[in-house]
Amino acid sequence: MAFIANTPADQAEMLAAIGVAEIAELFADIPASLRLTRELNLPAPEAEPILLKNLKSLAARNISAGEAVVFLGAGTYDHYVPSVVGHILGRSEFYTAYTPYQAEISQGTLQAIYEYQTMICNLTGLDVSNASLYDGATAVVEAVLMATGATRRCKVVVSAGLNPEYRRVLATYCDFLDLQLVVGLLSEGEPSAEQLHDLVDEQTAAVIVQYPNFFGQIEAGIEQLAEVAHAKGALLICAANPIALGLLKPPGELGVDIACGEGQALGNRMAFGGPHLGYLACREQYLRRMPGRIVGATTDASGKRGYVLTLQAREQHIRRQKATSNICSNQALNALAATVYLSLLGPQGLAQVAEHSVQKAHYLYNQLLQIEGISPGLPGPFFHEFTVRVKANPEELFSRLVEYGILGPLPLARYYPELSDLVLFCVTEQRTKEELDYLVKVLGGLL
Amino acid sequence: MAFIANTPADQAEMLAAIGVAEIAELFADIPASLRLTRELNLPAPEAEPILLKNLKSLAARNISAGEAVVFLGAGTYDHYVPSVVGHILGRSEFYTAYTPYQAEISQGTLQAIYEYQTMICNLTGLDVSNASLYDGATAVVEAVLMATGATRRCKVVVSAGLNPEYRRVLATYCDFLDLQLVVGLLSEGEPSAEQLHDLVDEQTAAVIVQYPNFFGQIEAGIEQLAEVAHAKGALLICAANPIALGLLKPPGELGVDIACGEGQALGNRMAFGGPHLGYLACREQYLRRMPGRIVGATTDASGKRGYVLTLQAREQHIRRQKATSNICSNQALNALAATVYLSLLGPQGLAQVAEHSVQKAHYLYNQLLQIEGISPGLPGPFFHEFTVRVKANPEELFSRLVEYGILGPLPLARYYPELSDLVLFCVTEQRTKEELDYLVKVLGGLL
Amino acid sequence: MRVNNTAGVKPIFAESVPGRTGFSLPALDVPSQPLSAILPADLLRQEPPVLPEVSELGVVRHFTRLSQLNHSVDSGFYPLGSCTMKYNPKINEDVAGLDGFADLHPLQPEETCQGALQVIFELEQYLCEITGMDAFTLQPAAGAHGELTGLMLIKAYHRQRGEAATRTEVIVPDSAHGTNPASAAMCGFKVVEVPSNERGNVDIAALRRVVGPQTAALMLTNPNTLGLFEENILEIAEIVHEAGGLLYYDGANANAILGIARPGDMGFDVIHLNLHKTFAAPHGGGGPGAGPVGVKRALEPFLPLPRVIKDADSYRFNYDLPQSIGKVKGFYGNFLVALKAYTYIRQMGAAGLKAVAENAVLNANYLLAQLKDYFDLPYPRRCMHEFVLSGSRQKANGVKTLDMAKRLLDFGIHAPTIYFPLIVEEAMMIEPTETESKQTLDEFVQAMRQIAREAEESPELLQQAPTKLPVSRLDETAAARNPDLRWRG
Amino acid sequence: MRVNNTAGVKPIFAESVPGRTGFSLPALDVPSQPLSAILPADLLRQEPPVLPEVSELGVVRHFTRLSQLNHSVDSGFYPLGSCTMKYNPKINEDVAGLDGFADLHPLQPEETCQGALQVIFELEQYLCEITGMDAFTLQPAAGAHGELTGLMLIKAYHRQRGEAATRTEVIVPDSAHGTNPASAAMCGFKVVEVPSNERGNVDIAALRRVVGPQTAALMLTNPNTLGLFEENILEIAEIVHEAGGLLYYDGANANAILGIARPGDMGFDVIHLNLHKTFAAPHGGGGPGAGPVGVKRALEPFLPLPRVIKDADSYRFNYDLPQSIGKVKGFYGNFLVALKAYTYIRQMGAAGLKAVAENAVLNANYLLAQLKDYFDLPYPRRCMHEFVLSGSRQKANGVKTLDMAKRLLDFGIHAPTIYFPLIVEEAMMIEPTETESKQTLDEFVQAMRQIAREAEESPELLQQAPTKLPVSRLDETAAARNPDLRWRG
Ligand SMILES: Cc1ncc(COP(=O)(O)O)c(C=O)c1O
Ligand SMILES: Cc1ncc(COP(=O)(O)O)c(C=O)c1O
Repeated sequence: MAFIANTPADQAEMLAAIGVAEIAELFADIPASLRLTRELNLPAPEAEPILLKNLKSLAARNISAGEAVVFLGAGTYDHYVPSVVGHILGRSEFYTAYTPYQAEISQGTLQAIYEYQTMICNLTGLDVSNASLYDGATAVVEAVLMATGATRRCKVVVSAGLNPEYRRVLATYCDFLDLQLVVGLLSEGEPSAEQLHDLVDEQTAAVIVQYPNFFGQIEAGIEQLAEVAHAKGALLICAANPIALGLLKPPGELGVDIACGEGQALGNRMAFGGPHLGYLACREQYLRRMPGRIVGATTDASGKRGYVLTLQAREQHIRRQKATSNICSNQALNALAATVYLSLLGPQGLAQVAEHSVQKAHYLYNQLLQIEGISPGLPGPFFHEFTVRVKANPEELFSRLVEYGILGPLPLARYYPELSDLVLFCVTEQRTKEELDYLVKVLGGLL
Repeated sequence: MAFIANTPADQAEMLAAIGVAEIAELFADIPASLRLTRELNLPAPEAEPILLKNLKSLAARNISAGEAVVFLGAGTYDHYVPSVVGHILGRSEFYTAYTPYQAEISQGTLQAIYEYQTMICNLTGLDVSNASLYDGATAVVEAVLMATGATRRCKVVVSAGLNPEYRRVLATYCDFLDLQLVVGLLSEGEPSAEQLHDLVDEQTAAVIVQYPNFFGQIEAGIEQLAEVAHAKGALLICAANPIALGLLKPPGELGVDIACGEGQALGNRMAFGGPHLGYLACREQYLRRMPGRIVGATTDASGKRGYVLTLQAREQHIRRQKATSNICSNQALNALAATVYLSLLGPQGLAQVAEHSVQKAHYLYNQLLQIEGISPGLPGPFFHEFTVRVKANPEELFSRLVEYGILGPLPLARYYPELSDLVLFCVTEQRTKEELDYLVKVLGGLL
Repeated sequence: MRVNNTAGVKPIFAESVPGRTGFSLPALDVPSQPLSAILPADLLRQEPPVLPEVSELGVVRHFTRLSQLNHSVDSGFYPLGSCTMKYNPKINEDVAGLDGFADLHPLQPEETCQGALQVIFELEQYLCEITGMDAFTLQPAAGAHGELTGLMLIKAYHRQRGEAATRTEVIVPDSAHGTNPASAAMCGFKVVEVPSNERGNVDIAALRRVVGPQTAALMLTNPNTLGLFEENILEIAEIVHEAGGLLYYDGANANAILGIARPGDMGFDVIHLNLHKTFAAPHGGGGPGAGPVGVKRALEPFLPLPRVIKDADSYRFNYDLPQSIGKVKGFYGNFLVALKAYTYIRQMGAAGLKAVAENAVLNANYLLAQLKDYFDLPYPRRCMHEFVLSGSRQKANGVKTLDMAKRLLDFGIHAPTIYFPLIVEEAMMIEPTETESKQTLDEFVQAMRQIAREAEESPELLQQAPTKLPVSRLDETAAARNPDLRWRG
Repeated sequence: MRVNNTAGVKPIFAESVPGRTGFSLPALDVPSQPLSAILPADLLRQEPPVLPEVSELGVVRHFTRLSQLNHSVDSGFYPLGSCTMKYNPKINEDVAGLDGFADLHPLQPEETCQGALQVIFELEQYLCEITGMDAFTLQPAAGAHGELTGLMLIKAYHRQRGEAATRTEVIVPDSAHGTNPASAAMCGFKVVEVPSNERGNVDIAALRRVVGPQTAALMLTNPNTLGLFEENILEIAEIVHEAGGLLYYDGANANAILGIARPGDMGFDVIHLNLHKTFAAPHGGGGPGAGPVGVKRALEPFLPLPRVIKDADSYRFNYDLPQSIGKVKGFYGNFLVALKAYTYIRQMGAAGLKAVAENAVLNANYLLAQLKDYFDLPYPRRCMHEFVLSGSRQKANGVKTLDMAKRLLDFGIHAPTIYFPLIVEEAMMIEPTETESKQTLDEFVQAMRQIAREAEESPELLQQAPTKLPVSRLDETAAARNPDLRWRG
């Protein structure tokens, strides 16, 4: 068997060394009544050549981004992943290593994380970053837990413009962790001072906004919100799109205390939703409340620079029930993808990817509005996603467009029943003018 | 620019250090009349994302083995290439290295070649192997040159059963190197003693046979041929299919002096014909006539085992016009694929791949003969290729079958005008019974 | 290759040169507008973010060199207990890299992702059969995430029965992994620790003492983190169930029992598996993992949404699950990790999985037999897929387990898990996995015996280890005292 | 990772254990017959071939470890003169790995491989434009193979003119690469060497002396292997052409002139290119390469068959070429290597290729400027993409160029090409390529200057080098004296 090294002769020698007659004896501690007396009922084993064939045909039952024109975004983005990213991730010294517990033999992973942390800090304008979390949604949850811990309060005020997928996850956690979730704010323009004061009170641990928000809007007033929140002793949490941070002011400059969110857009394939990575950065003062791994630089016995996992006293394997979080495995390889991606692009490349996405989104928006049957959706400036109102059933449209090789736009009623005639378009730098014009033509015919 | 590291600032500093004002000055030695005053007329540069898209669509204009059922062989075989092979070849320490001139910093490549040489010797039953040649055809040429050099004769007798692709290449070389090529022998059964004596004379440097031959036949009489050849002072060269050597007696045991041929079947993708690898092994006495690189084991200053390129005095960079061959770059990475492949399979795996291919070929042969319109081709035992006679125009059949997703069988008239109603089928271990039965059904309908 | 004198790899920021890049985009092919006309001017960055400016070769070389500073399964033995560092088949990587899986948007229409839905549906079924559970969710991203999800399910169950307010305690053995108490606390439970007895099992008497109407659940790893099978599992299940509590199974050690025994049959109500351990998905230097959660029928209604269901020949998502706890992660979990596990199970089949457990246990017992005379063995029993030695004997000579771990690195072997479980002094937890050969195990035995000898004869050799790696022993205390967590140039 | 004390990697045969395997096949699904019934019994093997028996992990680990013993472009600077060890873009590997290219049978119907034929057709066109030639063949597998092919074409040309019998000599400068005379000899020509003058150019007077009616061709590398542009190329072309000979261009150094000048314009009649040098295809640790040959119109009829031609919108092979020399390699050359070059050219475009030459030459001249005071410079001229230093100054102190080369390895830098060209005593031929940054060049300069210093101050350091690699200096003499060319257990 290719994956099991022992031959019958090896087994015999080893059994002799152990002093038992057969392997079954090694399982003697398992009560007899529990020992399976039948084979598991699983499909017959498939040798690699057949297995690969079968899995290729399963894959062929999906329509991948390369086979269609994708206008879906909503938190998972069809940005180009440079070839180099896959080649580096394919180095088995990275992907077949465990968490770098033994620092001296894991400097590759550790230094890469240190570089990742630096990039996340520089992008968000905040002081410290961890080594990654499961995804954008759970990163928001962890940010909330930092805030509730820091403030010892349990009310959380969330913008309706926060990705509903994140809000759903947050709702689950709040439910079980006895936190109070209030959804309100923004999404239809700037909130008034009163509205803010009504929502954010002395029980509020945190206010959460998204930047740009789920609808693609770049909301004004984050700084103002920070002031209100801080005045009430609450923290401001911002789920920011890291690609947008190539062009937009970093959350740290807007008064945000914790920036967090989904890092998929940075060099990770869409992968049907995962694995991706949650990132989280915060002001120095909250460092010891951060969940997850953190890497720090240090020196070895001879004074040479090196890296280690640090501040582990926050973590579950040391602190157990008093840990800042239960997270153990994270999304290290996805964070490596983000690190390689940002290294390739540099500041200019990132700004370009952001700008091309923005320009193309605006081109499409303008073209779409020429179509009878399409009218503006939510107001205000937007990044690379936008909403429009369609004179058609959005779900039916969604299905019809598949026939034309088009995936999207997303019917918003799925998440916002009240926005039943709105759809959400996303345009990344990958969409060509030809594709955009094609979409406009097809939609013109359908509406 | 992603592949050019110098920034304008770097360039300025470097020009200053050199003491010139601009790059153009560095080209001053090129006569002005030769300096291009226009841009090359090439397609506009394509950034990676577009480039990849375009090349994927070019690839999609081909029908690959995975999308069709392949019955083509004739020297290039659709054997399964285990996943591990690609992963090892994808390690950039292997593929971005040059020929291992500096042994101490190239032990990986050197040891792998040493292991390759050992495997080739063990497969062929011969004493020494080189590090690879360009392909099967040129390996046969090089073997002939060894023989003409060793015998100082210039007549070469070739079996008509030697792959015509090899024979064509050999013919070109013989033409320009003033060697006399005689095609005859075998292919329609064992030659008589007289026939042999007629063909092989005192001018004969070498006799070349293929094992199994181009038609898939396993010719009897190689040992007898060796005797005749040796009696006349000629060498016997055998182009053997290395997969077949998992089951068949090694050429070395049949009296062959030089075994050579195509190694593609060992873990190399079909690749539209290349890059593949030519292998070559011979009796010890011809070692110093071998073309190409050879790796030998040695020790370092502290007595530790290590590997170096050796016997370089045969080679062009030392011997120049007196070298055994002009070959410099070879097919090292393809030889590495073969080494990884054979390491994964081991003797049993190789025998299994061979046996499955043989069994499936025989199953198909028997099924085909049930079809009205198909009758036996050339006689005698065969390996995983065989000929049959079809009541149809083979070229038309070849084209028609494409519509059914079937590639092959090969019309033999392409190479043997006299065999105008014969076609050549190849069946590897990859073909399933379902595919074989499908072919039989389709052919039954067409004939 | 790494040359011994290498002065480390500079942080990539230190390799940066203004204006250099490793990437280029196609030219913008739509009419463009000034950014200030479409984006709020006051929200535009004043300064570009500080990111490295490096050529493509620069990036490739930097990360290639970094990779060369790592130990990994592919480069050497990795007997890190509890982590199941088995070989990760290459074919799994190929499958997960197919565009038809890797380039799917999670929100694309169901009819355009039937292959992916089928993988999810079938993998859940396989995991049910392997574990004896009734239903699975693939949503949790890792083991700890699975634990938290499982505890939410347990809470939901108690809520439904109106007992949530009273059942506030989760019992955790003292040998448990840190994530167990952490997850319980995170989910709002009080953690009650139960001690182990001298055989390394849960102390039944102690368990009886802490169990009661306040008990929400007992979390158990079986085999436990000592590598020992909980012999009294049936009795334990009875005790907890009788008190109205549920049994949670931490599946990190499921490699030992594949095809041999099933947590579902042992009485566990909720379990998680670590696909990145038992099912051969690589660990990625820290992740991604996947921690699917399985439940008995009674808890199925609470599973996270959506679930994949099969209608005739097609698959779809079901979001209509009124009792569901909701979502615990975006979308459907770490899909590509699940895909690797799926591929693995299809390749192994039932007989293959059983052989995994058998050989994992055989390898561990072989190592135990070869090492038990050289180190203290706190629980002198047959082990399952891993076992725990104590370094107390060596400690007496001034050599800590940490020193021995560091010395092992010099042999090109990863250290075992150390100082865990907490109940063993100077613990070394050794898990060879089934993919290692007897020859590799023998080399490890030699190294460990040599280290035992060195601990007696030349303790300073160990205290100064490692000496043959790119860096010598790193100062963790200094790192924590003066955190340097990002490059500042 | 490689640990310093690693005792080397055992030959894989030494890791073999009977019965172990790293592969499994699906069960045979057709009725099977005894092998002896279908294969000639007397030709069946008595003994299976000795091949390693290793698990999949065993194989992966073995070759992963071997890889770690290699230097490579991806891990460090590789200034190996004449070899153009530039960065190999990763996208090229991806493209060459596409099933639609890699899984094509060379004999499949033309209508099923239009994409591949288009690549061949267009690449030939691009190469014509880049070099100023009229037609190309992609069939030769490497540079040397291209030379031989080119010489066959030249012979065919002279044959057609009835001069083959008299034109029996090929002139080769003394600076030429060994493949040039070897190829000429292999093709049945007499090799006549022409010396270089004090500027490193062909000595024109000497050339005139050896040229004549017996001259079949002159083979020239330009820039030559001294890294110098042959200033009198137009005069040389005239001399040779006037004598009725042809001009052959060894394109190994074409990286220096991309988009700047073209061999076709210089008067060359036949050329080869090394796609694995100039066009960024990786060298694979020794190959595969590709050595396409380009010719002027007069020689086109002789090109190897088949050629790809375009009919309206489709491509097909043309085998109907009565004057063709025939085939020089199976099928159509190293197709996937050609595909990488195609991808590279499409990504670079005209401006990109010109920038390649400019920066390659800039980098070389920069290094030359930084090093010329530390080593002897036999030809004190501006260089092109590479240059040759002499170690004679150091030799005087007992330090050979070989010692300096070995010492360089200790810095994690590959040595330059040494002892070539033969006309420079203790030669070191340095080619940085355009993909290296000034920072890397500066590190190299530092290392070289330190070595120059060490050569004066502590020659033994160099004579004993390398000391920081997995092996110290290997005994090549012993290897050649007692050849050990295979593992015998
Ligand atoms: C026993 C045990 N439980 C839980 C976990 C947590 O799993 P994960 O790291 O996937 O969150 C681990 C991982 O180390 C473990 O060993
Ligand atoms: C100048 C020169 N000519 C010819 C060759 C031969 O090329 P190849 O190795 O591809 O056969 C080389 C390669 O080293 C070379 O440098």
